[in-house]
Amino acid sequence: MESKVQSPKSGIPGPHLALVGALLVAGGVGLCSDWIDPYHLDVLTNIGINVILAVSLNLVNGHTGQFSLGHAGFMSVGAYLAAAVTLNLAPRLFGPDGGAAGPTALLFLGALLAGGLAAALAGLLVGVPSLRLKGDYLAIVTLGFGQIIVVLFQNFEPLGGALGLNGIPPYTTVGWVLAWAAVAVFTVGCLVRSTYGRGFLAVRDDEVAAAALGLDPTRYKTVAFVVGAFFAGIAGGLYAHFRLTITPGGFDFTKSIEIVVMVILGGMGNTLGVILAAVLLTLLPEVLRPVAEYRMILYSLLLIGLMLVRPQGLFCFKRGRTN
Amino acid sequence: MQEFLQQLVNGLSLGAIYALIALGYTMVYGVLRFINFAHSEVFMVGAMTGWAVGRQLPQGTWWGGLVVLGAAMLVCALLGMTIERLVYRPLRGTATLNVLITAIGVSLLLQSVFQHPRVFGATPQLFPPVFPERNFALGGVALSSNQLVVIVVAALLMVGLELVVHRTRLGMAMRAVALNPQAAQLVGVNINAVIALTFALGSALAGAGGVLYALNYPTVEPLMGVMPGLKAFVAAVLGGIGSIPGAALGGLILGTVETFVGGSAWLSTYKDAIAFAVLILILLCRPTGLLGRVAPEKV
Amino acid sequence: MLTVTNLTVGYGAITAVDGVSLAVPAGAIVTLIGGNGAGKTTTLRALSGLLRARGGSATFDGAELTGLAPHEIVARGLGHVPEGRMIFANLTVDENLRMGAYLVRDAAQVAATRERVFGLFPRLRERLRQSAGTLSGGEQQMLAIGRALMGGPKFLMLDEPSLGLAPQLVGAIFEQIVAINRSQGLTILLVEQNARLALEVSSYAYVLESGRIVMAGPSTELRNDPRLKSAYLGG
Amino acid sequence: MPPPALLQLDQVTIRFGGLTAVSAVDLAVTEGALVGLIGPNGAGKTTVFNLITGVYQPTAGTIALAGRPLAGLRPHRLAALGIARTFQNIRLFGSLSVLDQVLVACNLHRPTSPVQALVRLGAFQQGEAAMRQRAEELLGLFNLLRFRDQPARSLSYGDQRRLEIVRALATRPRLLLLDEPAAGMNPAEKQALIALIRQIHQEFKLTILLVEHSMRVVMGLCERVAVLDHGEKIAEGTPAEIQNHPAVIAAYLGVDHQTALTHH
Repeated sequence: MESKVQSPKSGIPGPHLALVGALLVAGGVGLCSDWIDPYHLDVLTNIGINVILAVSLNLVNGHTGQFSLGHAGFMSVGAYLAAAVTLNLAPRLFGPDGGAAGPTALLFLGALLAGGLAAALAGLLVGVPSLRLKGDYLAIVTLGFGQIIVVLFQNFEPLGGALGLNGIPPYTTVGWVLAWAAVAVFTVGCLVRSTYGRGFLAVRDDEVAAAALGLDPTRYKTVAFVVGAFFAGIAGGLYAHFRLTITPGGFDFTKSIEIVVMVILGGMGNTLGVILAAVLLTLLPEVLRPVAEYRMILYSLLLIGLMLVRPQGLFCFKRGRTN
Repeated sequence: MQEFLQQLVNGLSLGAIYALIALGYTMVYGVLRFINFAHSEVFMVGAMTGWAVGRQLPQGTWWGGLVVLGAAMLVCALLGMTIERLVYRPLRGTATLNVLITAIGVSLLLQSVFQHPRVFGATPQLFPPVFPERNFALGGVALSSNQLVVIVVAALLMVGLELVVHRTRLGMAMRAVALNPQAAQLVGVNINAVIALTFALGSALAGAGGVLYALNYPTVEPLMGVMPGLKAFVAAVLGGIGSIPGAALGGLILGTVETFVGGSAWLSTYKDAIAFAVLILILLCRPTGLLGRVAPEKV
Repeated sequence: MLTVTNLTVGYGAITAVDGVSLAVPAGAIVTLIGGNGAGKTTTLRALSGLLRARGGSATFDGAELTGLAPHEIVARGLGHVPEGRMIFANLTVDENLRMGAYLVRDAAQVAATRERVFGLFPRLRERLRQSAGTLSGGEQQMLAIGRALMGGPKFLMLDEPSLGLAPQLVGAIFEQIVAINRSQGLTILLVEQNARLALEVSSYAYVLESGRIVMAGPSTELRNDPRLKSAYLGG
Repeated sequence: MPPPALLQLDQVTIRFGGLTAVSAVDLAVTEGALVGLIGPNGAGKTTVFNLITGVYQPTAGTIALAGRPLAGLRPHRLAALGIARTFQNIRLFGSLSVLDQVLVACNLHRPTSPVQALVRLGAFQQGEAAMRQRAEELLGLFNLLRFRDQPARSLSYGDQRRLEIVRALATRPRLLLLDEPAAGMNPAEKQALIALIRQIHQEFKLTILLVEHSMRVVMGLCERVAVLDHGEKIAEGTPAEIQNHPAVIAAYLGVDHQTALTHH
């Protein structure tokens, strides 16, 4: 059989080319950022962070079919750790007036990775015991862990307690955020689009049948959970160095719900749809800003309306209604 | 010992409120298999109704208190039925996650409507002392009349619910719908009516819970439902979601544990985390909650 | 008694039942046979209101059924023993039977029907206090039929009563189905995969394939039809 | 001397709560055999399958594959040891295409790590291509290749059943467990299924254990038949022996079992 239809098999694989392209675009936008309206930059940064959050949660909730309600908890771990790293190291390394672009970028990358890894570790600690629960029970346990993490930060004075951390250096730029969003999309896409990765879908569709074919459901779920938590942590780090101040309350279950809404609205397991939903749901409050008094009322009405009209997700055109 | 008994009484009165709210979660879950996240806002509306009606009445009378309670239950029953009719019924049969998101939407809607300055606004308001206030001392344990009202009303309502579910035709229909909605329809149960009444019952209990909660923590505000609602939900899962005695038990356990933790000097700041920690521990040992049914998966 | 004209039912993009027309005269046993996925169950579910028809009509005793809710259809005397039995597993046998009489307000009538059901299936009386989920497959089937009879139907739809039963029990259940029809004059629409058995007990049969009626006729004639023989009766 | 048993069940018992679903069952399946397991509904046939595949762990007794005890091993480990199965109710993956169903199963003997899936070096690409080829070959063998990219649920019922068998074969099993493969098939389809199972048995040199209700299929295929009733094994022997076994007739076939047989 001719393999014309398939992506080129030789040389650099297609997804990698796409990633390099996306990173170049991110760099380009970063370089041009001086000419972009600061308000638009803010919105774009917000969109990028939400895309990372939504795409990574989609790996857990969409592709693997586990219902996690604790994504904001993992985000907070990344945010706090990354912020703690830069807050403690930046003044020592670069003195009070900040350093040159190169070294600060390295420090920031290190801080983000530290945050991401810490979140991944938290994901592993939460995931291993709780992933044997199913459906609503898993949802409530992840929600519980998310709340516990928030309370722990509230009570941990070295990280600011209930007041949170202030004066975080403003390292996050649009270029950073878009680059990480590209990496998150690439990682999730590559994981799922391989023979290994179809296992995520198989585990979601029928755990018993998947196990009977030699796939270890627990392992798949854990991988999804850990990778998802890692990117939530990265998003948290970016968020901290964008907002410059973080409090435990900002990562409570309302935030988790916000991310879950993006995933469901985009159509579970549909990466492109989830990205679009993240963009839309970030823009929506901005568009509604002129009617600030009615903003939340309209937002919730829209949410209900969308679910009534398009229950399969806003951007899912292939499949009909499930169940 | 006295300290212990005092905390136990406080814990039971808090737990009774959690139990009342948890019953609504568990009943809706039982018949529809979904978590009605808007339930905590129904609770809030109950408290708000109590506040609005209570201000118009003379304070400190038994009849006034009962009118407030009845009004809150009635308004909430109607609200619950309206939400079900307008939002959940059209979604019946679609994936539970969609219904869940819609429930979150309804929850946000109620919160933001009440946060609007023309409706209520964001500032907390004092809840009027509608019941007579008296303090009883039982062997050194202080018991306020409000606590007594909470415990007595909650107990009566729970016993009443148990009777409805096990002794009436409606209750039998509710159980049949919970077990197998299609089969229930095939024996002639009007499933829409049963589901609407389930929402009405559950919401009325939440309304009563709202008034009782506001009596003891005497302020009301639009976001007041979030935390008690979440904890009541935890209580429902703890007891085994879908199980009515489970919800009552879960609520009492959670209220008691929380009060004891809140009363200890070291742990009080971890109060909100402890509720979840208890839940997680219990679920890890008994994945379907305390009184939930353990069904071996059909393969 | 029941007349179905051009009934069409679908889920999403799939049309499961495509213009089915059939008639069941009062007092008869009519059977609907066909392979898996032919649309037999879908037809029954549309008739009892569990599924909404896309088009066509169904009249029962002259009154239109489409558009009615399942409980209204049951109230008109149309009983349905669904595929997979769907008994209330956590309720006792007794409670299941009482649920069956949900719409019957007359206590004396309920008691009389109950005795008739016990007459047909004495086993149910022995198991009265037992949780229905612990019954054997055959007993569950008896309970499902008994529960439908408790509503006092004029017309009974049976979906695959032989499914998953030991050969020995299949015969027994079918004998009772014939008995219900003979002694109580109950009209029956029977959906069956076991075509040979279905043709034995019925007077008229329809063959369904991919959602359409491909053959119809008196059961005695269909039994000898060569096409049917090769596809459903095993030569 | 008889060849050693590939699968050996020794006094296997399982209780759920107070209910004993399978009680002290002994069963030996020799390498290369085709054995049937019959019995009335609720007799414990599927539970035996679930015990062999690790879905349940026995309350008492031991199960061994080629002499190796299987206690405590979870289903995916048993699949790796060479036990594959199909299910009573078809359990295909709803969102995967026909080819993907088989690919997922092929992955068993070439477990890629998440890191490899990300880096995608040359060897990984070659491996993917090789697996794809194998999956296509298998589908071709069973005349399912034309559905390659369709979602599995768009297939006809009979094709879905066959796809489930292909998927099980893709794990390269030594022992194949088929749970009511003929359920819901008409006589013509049953005839084709018998031929298919025979073909698999010979071409893949497999040992097959089969749960079935259709006496036609069991009697037409199996070299030996074991009968379960109320969780206990009440008889075992050749099809002819079983048909005339008084306990089997009483419990399962019925006195007029000759007519019952023709009915099925």
